[in-house]
Parts: sequence; C-alpha cells; structure tokens
Amino acid sequence: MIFSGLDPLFLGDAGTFEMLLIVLLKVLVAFALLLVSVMLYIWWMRKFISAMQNRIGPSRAGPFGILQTLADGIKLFFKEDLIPSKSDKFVFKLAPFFSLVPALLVFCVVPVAGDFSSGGDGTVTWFGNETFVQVADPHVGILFVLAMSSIAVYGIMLAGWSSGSKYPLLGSVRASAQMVSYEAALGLALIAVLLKSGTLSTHDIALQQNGGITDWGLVVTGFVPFIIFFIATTAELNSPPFDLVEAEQELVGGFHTEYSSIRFALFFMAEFMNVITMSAVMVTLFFGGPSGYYPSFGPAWLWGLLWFVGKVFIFVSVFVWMRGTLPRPRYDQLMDLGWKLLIPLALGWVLLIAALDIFDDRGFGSGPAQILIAAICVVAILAFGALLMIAILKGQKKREQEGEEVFG
Amino acid sequence: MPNLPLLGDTSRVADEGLEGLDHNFLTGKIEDLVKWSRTRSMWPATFGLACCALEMMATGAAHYDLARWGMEVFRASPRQADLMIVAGRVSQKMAPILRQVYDQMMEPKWVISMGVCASSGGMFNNYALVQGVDQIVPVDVYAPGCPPGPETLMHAILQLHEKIESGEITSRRDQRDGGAGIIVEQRDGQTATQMILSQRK
Amino acid sequence: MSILNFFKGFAVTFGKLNHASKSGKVVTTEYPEEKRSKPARLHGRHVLNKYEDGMEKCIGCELCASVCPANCIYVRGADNDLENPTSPGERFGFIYEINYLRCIHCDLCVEACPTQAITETKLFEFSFMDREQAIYTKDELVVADDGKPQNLPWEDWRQGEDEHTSEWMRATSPSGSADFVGLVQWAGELGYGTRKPESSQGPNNSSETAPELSPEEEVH
Amino acid sequence: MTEEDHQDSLSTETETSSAVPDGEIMYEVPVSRSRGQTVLHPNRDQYVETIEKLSQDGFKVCIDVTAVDYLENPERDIPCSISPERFEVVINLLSHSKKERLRLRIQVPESDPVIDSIFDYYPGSEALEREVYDLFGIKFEGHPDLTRILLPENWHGHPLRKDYDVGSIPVQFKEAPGAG
Amino acid sequence: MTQNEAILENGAAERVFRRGDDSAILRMSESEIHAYKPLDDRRMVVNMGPQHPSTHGVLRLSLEMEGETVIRSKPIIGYLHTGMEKTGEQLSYLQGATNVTRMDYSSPLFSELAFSLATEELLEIEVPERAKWIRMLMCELNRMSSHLLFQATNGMDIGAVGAMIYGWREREEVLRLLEKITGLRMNHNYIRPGGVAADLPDGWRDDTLRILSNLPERLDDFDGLFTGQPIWHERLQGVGVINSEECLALGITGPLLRSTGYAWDLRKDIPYLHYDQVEFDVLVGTYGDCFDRFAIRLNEIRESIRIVYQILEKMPDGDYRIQDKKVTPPPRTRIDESMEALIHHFKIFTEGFKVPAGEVYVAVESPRGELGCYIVSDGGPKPYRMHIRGPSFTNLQVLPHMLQNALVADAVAVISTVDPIMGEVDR
Repeated sequence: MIFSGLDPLFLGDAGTFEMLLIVLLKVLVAFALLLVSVMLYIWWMRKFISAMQNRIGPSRAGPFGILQTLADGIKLFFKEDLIPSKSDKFVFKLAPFFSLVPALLVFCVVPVAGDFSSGGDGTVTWFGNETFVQVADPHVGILFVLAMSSIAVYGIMLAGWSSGSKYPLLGSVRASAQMVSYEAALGLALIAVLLKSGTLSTHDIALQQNGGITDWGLVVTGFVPFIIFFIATTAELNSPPFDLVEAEQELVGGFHTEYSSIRFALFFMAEFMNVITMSAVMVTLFFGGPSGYYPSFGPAWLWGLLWFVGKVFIFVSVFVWMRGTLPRPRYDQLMDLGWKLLIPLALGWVLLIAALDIFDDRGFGSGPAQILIAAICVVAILAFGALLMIAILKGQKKREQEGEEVFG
Repeated sequence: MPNLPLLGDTSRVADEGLEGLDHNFLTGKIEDLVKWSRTRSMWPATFGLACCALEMMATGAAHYDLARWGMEVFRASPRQADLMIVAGRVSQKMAPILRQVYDQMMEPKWVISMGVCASSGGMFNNYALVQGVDQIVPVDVYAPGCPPGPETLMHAILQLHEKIESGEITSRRDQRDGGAGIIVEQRDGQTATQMILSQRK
Repeated sequence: MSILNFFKGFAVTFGKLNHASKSGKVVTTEYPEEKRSKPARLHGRHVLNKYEDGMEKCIGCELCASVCPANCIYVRGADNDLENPTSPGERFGFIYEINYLRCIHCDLCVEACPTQAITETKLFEFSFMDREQAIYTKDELVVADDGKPQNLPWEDWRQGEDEHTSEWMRATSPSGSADFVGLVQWAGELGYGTRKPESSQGPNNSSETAPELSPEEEVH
Repeated sequence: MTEEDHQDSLSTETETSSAVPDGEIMYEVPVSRSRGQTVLHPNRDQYVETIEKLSQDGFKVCIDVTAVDYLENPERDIPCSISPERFEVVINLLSHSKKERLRLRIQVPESDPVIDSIFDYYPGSEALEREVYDLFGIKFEGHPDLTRILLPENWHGHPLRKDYDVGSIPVQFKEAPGAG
Repeated sequence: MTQNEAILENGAAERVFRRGDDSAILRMSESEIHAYKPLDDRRMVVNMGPQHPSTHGVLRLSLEMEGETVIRSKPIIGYLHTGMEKTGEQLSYLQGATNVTRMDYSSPLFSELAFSLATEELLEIEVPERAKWIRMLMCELNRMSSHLLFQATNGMDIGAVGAMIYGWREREEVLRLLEKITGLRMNHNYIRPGGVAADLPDGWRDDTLRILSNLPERLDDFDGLFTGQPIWHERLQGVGVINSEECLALGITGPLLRSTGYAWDLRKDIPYLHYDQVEFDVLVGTYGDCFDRFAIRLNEIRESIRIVYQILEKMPDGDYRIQDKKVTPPPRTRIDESMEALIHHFKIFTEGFKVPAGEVYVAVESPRGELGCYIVSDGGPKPYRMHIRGPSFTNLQVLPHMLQNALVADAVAVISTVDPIMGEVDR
C-alpha cells in the first residue's frame, strides 16, 4: 500500500500527545544517531586507511581507539578560538552552520528502517500508531535533498570568502564552481530515478524497490545514472579524490585554513556527516533502502535497519577506499569531467529512459521495436558525443594556438 | 568555613580568588577529560625543515605510526595544530617565519624541538643558524640526536603527553608569559613530571 | 585498458589490507610497549667504561673532545691520587661532560679514544625537559659498579641495550686492515669481560651467524 | 677537434703574439693542471670571449660557478703570467660530447670585485652567480637579477670571505669555565 | 651519443634566455615582491611556502597568478642556509664527512662520496678494492631509498596519501639495512677519505638479498597505483615540459635531463668507482614531462637492484680502508705496542691528516643529478675552501620555466617531480 508520500501518523485524528512524542523522539534519535555514526565513521575511516597502509591506526583513545573522534572533538572544543581581523566577522561565524545544518536536514528525509520486505509497507507501529521510521517524508523529498546539498555549498563558499586571505579564497572559488557544476549532473542522474518511480517522496522510492535486486533503482535505471550520481556525489562531498576545495598540498587547508577550534570542528563534522547522509540517499535511491531479505523472526523494522546500516556502511567504506587509493585530479580536469562527460551522459540517459518508457506506454513494450529504439538512442548519443568531442578538440586547438601567439 | 561540600577547601579563596579553589568532583573530572583528549588528539603542524623532517614523517609512517595517538593528522594550517615539531635547522632567515607560525597557532600549543640543530644549532655553530630554537619560541621538550630516530621522537611526544596529563590547564597562562611553556606547580602528591616509560602500560 | 588500470590501484590498496596478501601485514612496532631490536652498531647514548678491576678507562687525554665536530664534549684530566687511583696510569678524566643537545652521534669520539673508555650503548630513547638536563656529566655517563650503564629516570632502557656498547669500535678491524681481522685489540670491560671482535672482511660473511631477525618478523 | 689539436694550432699563434706564457696554452689562455684536471686561467677582462669560444666548442653546460677567497693563503699554483688576486672565481664547464670537464679560474681583485656575467651564454649560471655575490660579494655585471639568494636581504657582509667570522658561540657545559 | 647530438640540433633555447618582463621569472628581490602590486587587476601575487605542505621543506615560491594560472614565478631559497661551506673550512678532512652528509639528507652517502673522492684525489691515493665496492653498494642502496622517498612525497603531493605511506614503508626497510651497516639511519658519516668507516657487518648479504627480493613486488604496487592510473596520467603527462636544450642551458642534470630523452649519466659516461664494471641501463624519457621524471625514478630503483645484485657477486675481500699511516689510524693493538703508532693515532684524531696543496673538482651522479665537490687545499689538515655543487640548487632554476602558464595544482606536481632537497640547495 502506498501512502502517496504522507506519514500514516498524520492520517486520521488531529494531533495527539503520542504523536508529538513520537515526532520528538524521532528527531532526537535521528540527531543522536547521526552524531554517533559520524563519530564512528571518522574512527572507521582512520582505522580502515591504517589497515590499508599496514599500520595500526588510532588505538589509545578507548578500546581500539574507538573514542578517537570524541577526543578530537573535546580537544577542539577547548581550544582557543580566533576570528581573523581581516575577515567578515558575521559571515565568518555563520559559515560553519551553513555547512552543518543542511547535512543534518538531509538525513531527515531518508527512510532508515521499517518493514521494507517484499509486500511490506515500510511502516512500524509504535505506541499504537503506525508511522515511518524517518523524521519526515515530504512530498518533495528529493527536491529537498537537492536544495539542502546546494545550501551546503554556501557554507564552504562563504567560509573561504570571509576569511580574508588568499588560499581560502581560491578554495571557495573552486568550491562554488565545482559544486555548481556537479549539482547539474547530480540532478540529471536523479531524474532517471524519478522517471522510473514517478514520485519525489523518498519513502515511496524506497518502497518501490522492495521486490528484490531486480527492482532496485540501480537495475531499473540501468547502472549509468548510479555511476554518474556516485561520481557527482563524491565531488559534491569534497571527498577524495575530489577534495580540491581543501586540497592540502595545493591550498594548505582551502576554505577552512583560517578556522580553528569548534568552528573547524563543525566543518570537520559536516564534511563527514555529508558522506553518511549522501551514502544514505544513494542507498535509498539505487539500492532499495532498508529492503532486503527479512527473516521471519524478530521485528521487521530491525531487519530493515540492519539492511540499511549495512548498505550505508559499504558505501562509506568505498569512500574511504577511494581516499586511500586515488590521486587527486586537477581542478580543470574535474570540471571537464563534469561538464563534458557526466552532464551530457546523464542527459542522454534520461532521454533514453524516457523514450523507452513512452514506447512502453504506447504498447511497443517488447520485441524488436524496443531494441530498435534503443539502438537509435545509442547511435544518437554516440553521434552527440562525437560532435561534442570534435567541439572540444577544436576549442583546445584554438586555445593552444592563441596561447602560442601570446606566450610564444 | 573552609570545607564546603562539592567545593572542598575554600580557605585560599580570599587570597587567590577562584584560582584558590581545589578541584572538586565536577571540575576535576572535566579537567581530566580535557587532558585526556589533548593527549589523544594532538595534531602536529607540518613544520619540516631539514633532515629531522624526514624522520618526523617516518614516525608517522607505517613502521612507527603516530596515528596510534591520533597524531597522523598533520595540519598544514597552523590554526588547527596543537603541536609544533621544529624538525631541523632553523636559519636566521627562517626564524621570523617560525615565530609567525607559532603565533598563528591557537592555545593550547606545545613545541617539541626535534634534533640537535633545532635545540642548539648542533654541529653548525656558525653565523647562519639560530643557536637554539628556544630563543624564538618556548620549547617544552627537547629531543636529542641528529636526527632523532622515530622512537626518540615518540619518547619526546610521550614525555609531553605525560607533562600535559600531570600539569594543570587552568592557571598556566599567568605563570609563563603567554607562551606555551606548561611547567606549572604540581598538585599535591605529584612531585615529578618525569616518567619511566617501561613501567607504563 | 585505462578503465582496468583505474581499478588496479584499488586492488593494490585492498591487497595491503592486513593479512590480505603477502605484503599485507601490520609492520608497526608498538613503542612504548615494545621496542624494535636495535642493530649492534647503533650509535646511541654514550657510556664511560671501566676495566674489569673497576678502574676507569678514561685517562683524560681529550682526544674525543678535539675530534668532536660539534665540540660537544668537555674533558679535563687530573693527576691520579697515587694512594687511591681512579684509572691506571698517571691521569684520569676529572670532568667529563657531553652536551646531548649538540651531539650528532657520529661516533668519531669512540674511534678516537685510545683506551676504549667512551663507547655507545644502543639506547636512543631519551628526551629532555630543559637544557641543563641534556648536559650529561661524568656521574651520569660512567658505568655503575656492575659495569652496566646507569638507567637515568628519563631514559627508556630495555633489556639488552647495554650489551653491544662497544660494537662500533669492534667492527671487524678498526684500522681497515684485513690482517687484523679477528684479533682482540682491546682490554676487557667491567661486567662484560673481553668482547669478541666482529668476524670477517671476506666476500661472504653471511654464513657465520644466523641473520638477525628483522623486527617485523619478531613482532609477528 | 681534440685537445691536442687545440694545443698545436694555438701554441704557434701565441708564441709570437703574447709575452712568454709558461707551459701550455688552450683557447688562447694559459693552462695549468691540477691532479690531472685542466684549468684555464683567463684574464678577467677577456674571459667572456673564452667562454664564448668554449660554449661553441661543445662545452654546453655550465656546471658550477663558485669563488675562493685567498686572503689567508696567497700562494697557489697558477701560471706566472697571471698575477694572483684576493678572489678567484671558479667556473666549471662540461662537454657532453667530449666527456670532458674544464675549469676556469679568474682572478678578481679585492679593490674592484666585479666580473662579467656569463648569463648570456649559460642562463643556468643565474642562481650560481647570485650565490657567489651573496657569499663573497663579487658583483656580476650584466646579471639580470643580482640580489642576495641564501641570506636575508638586509644581511651585512659576505660570510664566505675569510675575514668574516664564523660566528660560533660557546657550547653549554656545566663545569666548563664560564658555564653558569 | 649520436642520439644526444641529434636532440641538440633542434632549435635553440630561446625561452630561457629571455631577460625582459615577459620572461617566466619574476625577477625581483624579495622586498620588491613584497611591495609589488600587479597593474592588472586580475593578477595577484601568492606566496607558496616556506611553510607549505608541498614545498618539500622550506622552498618558497612567489607566484604571480591570474586566477589559478601562474604567469611568472620565482623560487626564493635560503630558508635553510646552514653555512656548511663555512663550517667545512673549520673541520678537518677526517671530520668533514659529518658536515657534508647533512646536505642532501635524503641521499647523504653521495655527498660523503663526493667529498671523499675529492679528498682522495688531492691526496693522490687509491682506496682498496673492497672499499670501492662497499661504496658502490651503499650508494645504490641509498639511491633506492632516495627514489622511494620521491615516490612517497610525489604521491602525497598529488593527493594519493596511501602511496606516501607505502613509499615510507619500503624506504624504512632500506634504512634499516643502512642503519645496520653504518649505525645511523641518516647522516651516516660512513664513507670517508681513505675508505669506509667500518666493514660490512655479519649477515649483510642476507639482509641485502632480502630487500632485493622484496622490493620488485613493492615496486609493482607503485605501478598498479600510479603508472596506469588515468588520473595520474592526467595530472602528470604534459605537465612541466622541458626540452634537452633548455636543460643544458640551465645546467640541469640527473633525472630531469634524462627525462627529456638525453642520455647522460655520470656513472656511464664518466665512470667513477667501478661503475664501468657493472651492467645497467641509463633510462631516458621522451617528453620531458612530470610523468617521465616519475617513471625514470621508479625504474631507476629497478636498475639499482640490478646493480646491487652484480655488486654482491663481485664483492672482494681485503682491506676496507687504505693502509696509509698518514690517513688511516693504526690498528688498536699497535697503539698499545708501539709509541709511533700511538703518536700517529693522536695526530690523526687531533689535527687530522695534511693534504697537499691544490684544488680539485670531483663529481658523482646522485639521485638528483651531478653532485660535485670542489676542494681547495692549502696543504693543511682542513680544506681551505670546500664547495659542494648541489644538483637541486641548479635544478631549481627550471621551476619558473616549467610553471609558466601552469595551474597551481601543476605547480605542486612540478615541484614534486623536480624533487629538490632544500638542505642541499641552501647548504
């Protein structure tokens, strides 16, 4: 049963005390869970990288160093704070929150658990009330995700700009360009999912995928949107190898060079919180959210939670793996990748899916017609790509010639 | 009334203000927690100068692994660093920059003078080098050797940790003029900051 | 296939995961709990040795001070008290100081010392809180009555670090001449007796002693 | 052209033209040998011409430019046609094709420590000449950017000159005379 | 050499000769740069270093940039000026090795070798065969550790943090062997005038063989991480290009020169020690870009492995120091037996040995290029003038030319692959 994007909690009677309690509880738990998972994630990141480098990694703060992030946090909290005299003080103070708050908010729309087994409706029953295990399920859930991830750019941009020094400024320029351009690829990749699901509600999207792997967005949309989404997310998150914004070797610390103490900790936290939330979004969109094999014993929402956490864990580990392996591309190469490959590819793929869907609707659902239309689309995409490549090469040549004229 | 519940001995409050308070249950624990966090998460600034810088990086690498104390986070920006390891010879030309970086670091901050060149000029007793970085910044621990091996550096770091854990954090700024020196009066029952590492687990 | 190459790096890092491949094992020595075994020739903190009868070896000749490139040794000799001599011979080292904030551990002093009085232990784990502490005087440098180096509170001594104290000097033949290889060329030391010279100056000297285990093998 | 050819062709010329140089002549300048290495001793005023000839003769690389201050040790083995001065600029050239090195030693007087730059023939001498200027105070005329390179710009004196003190301080000891 | 000559015939190095305003170099003094405000609004001057994570210590680059594009630049050095050449005049030839070894701290044995060879040349002595082979062994091991260090720092600069740790890890294995032989991890003071300080210890052969057998596999890891990696190609290929002619004009040596396709290696072309008796290849690049320099260094480790295998085969027995009473202290038994020996011992360690007057320049091929030592002796026990020609010092001049019109990120790659060691630059 599909609730058309509304939490069943709010169906029926007007607000009761229990409802308020449940909502409050959900907010608190989501917040605490996120903070704890960020803590664990940072620890896991450092441990995993250490393991890849044959080291031990943090081991002195708590058992296996599991309290390492806590120690970092406390230390930063009790460190002297500084606002550079050259900075724009109000913006300087505001920027970290611009970064952190969206990261928290995005997590609100992610369905974390619930009965997402095949045939389940993704709900749980708490205190006699049926509800979703997510803080909110607005009709525009996916748009909300996009909006919030865009606002997060402001945090980084303003931080760099307001610091009043050169390296952070370069960092913030990079950030705005990089994020704006990858936002486009991100959005286009999302459209493929939306086309297939026909809804913007995250809960519904997750619910539609509960029929097994063949129902997952990954398969339904044909892998390509996922790959684009994944790369764009990496860039959006400033996660290595696309961490150009703070590229230590080039820009010292990038946008947060001038930040210290708790403000830096907020950036630090926001960055890693974003990794978790975007992984969660990715799991929701392409990997069926909390769906999976549900054993018959135990509460269904718990299995949902376990599936969800497991999937997110794999994703964040992949991010760490990339961090430990890949060299960092150059700024212009990153932009090239975004504009010249990902955006056209995403656009083409959306067209392909849309065409196939329309043919489906018109009754050419099977057989040679579909193959034909697919072939036509592929040829069109290839032709488009070839034209683009020609244009790029021409432009390159022209620039080189101009450069030669100017610089000899 | 000298003894109050929760506040402990208050007889010195009249003379010393709040500084005269003993640590009670609450503040004592917080202080321990802060000290604990500072020793477990002491981010060094990347301040490599010469030979010692290689050993400093080797200490961070797989065979010695500073990450065990959460110290693999070498911060390029002095604003976020807690510890400056002066690794190498400090020339007269570099000295002002060294001081500037030190000033850019936020309190609390500590300095390890790594190697004899930083500590005293080492074998280069000449016009070009600053004969001891403690003329420029307050040094907490000196590591001998040219360059000190990774274990020597770790020993120095552990000494610093011990120093932090046994020192007090609240009243240190008065006693040294704003610098990073953290030699403070010891609390009752603690006479020496030295430790014997082999006895420590 | 550039796409495949892209993923090769991932295979490498994954292979390095602990025990995932031959080259994937933790190589970290967990100092301070454990300490890697030091090579016999390591130049560590100095000691002033004694003869087996308890007399000091140092004769206050100041050769070490004059050869030191960092000028970090200060020695003054004095005439021995005839009744109660400190060292055999006429003079002994009256003041002996090493400034460890200058010492570069080049071991020229050890090579220069005509009586093998100053040698180096394998201890390198020490650090100081203030400059005074770094100036070792004779009281701290000279070996204890049992011939072992003194374990000062700020030094991190472990088992066996005093054992190869004169190894650098005993490295094969100190003059480089193959004719003197294997000859004992020095007097015995208190607590350790006469130390054997290192073997061979030949092309193959791997067979005589079992190769020293590398630390990582010992750890695991 | 091999080395011998040079000597043959040039020595006949110089016998008539210049005033009795001792020993060999190469590239029209007196030559000495130090431990089997060839050293040319051109005149300060004409050495750039020698450099030009050498650079055309395969000595494509200027390996090193340095200087020596002979204040405390005026004796040195140079051909007697060359009068020793306090400073000596030493230029090391390398010919890849001949696999040969050549050294030029040019006397520079203390009263007028100026010499022509070889930047136009060997742009790589830029930093090397700056270093000599910095540490010895020898000026290179025609150098595009003759500023201090190793020492701070407001430094006084030129440390590698022999009359510049090493600047060492006493080493700290506990019982040494004067120790606190 | 015909190939080299052919390379040189292609055009002249106009670019490096340019003196005017449009040159790649920001030709201003430090204070002028400080006060300099570019006329063009879009330009700004950014200082990279001296405290910057990717400037390999204390190099400072002043970059005049338009956006992220570098227009002109100037390396500013001297932040590590140690006065070693002055100190070298205060130390005897016996102590001298402790001084020079601290110049190039990633390959200290090469500085010692150059100094020792120069001193021996002045003394006109020939060291024993075993000493020569030990020197070669140590130098090649050191070359490996130095190039591994390059892999580590290069990986770190391009952002591959994992590679950094792998580089350090392999280097550590080599360092431990060096430590076992010389007693110190760095700054060994091992190669000295007259031979080496001590013979190889027991078990050195096994240890060396273990490194040699482990290393190729680890080098393949670098291949997996970098050599084929598309991002790596993007970052390094076609970046920081220089040609042979420019290199020669600027006096560039070592892997930088070889990366342009110009085969010049002192070990091969002007052999010293016994490099003419071992087989190895001089590796050259094609394009003279950052990638070539990276690949050359990586593969030079493999060549070094090849050389070390041959050294192990050919290692003779015998003396490891010259048996010349003037240079080498007497055997210890002789000190007790003979007054003359005791006097020799005292003389050598108090005043050192006297070196006949003269001057000499000797060069060796260090991992960074030609490392030369120029010594003037006045007949006394201390060098009258000791000058080290550091390859990094000259190589640094190439930076402004490579950086022109490059991005900041390229600057990092270029500095990294030029691989300067500031200790040797500033001395």
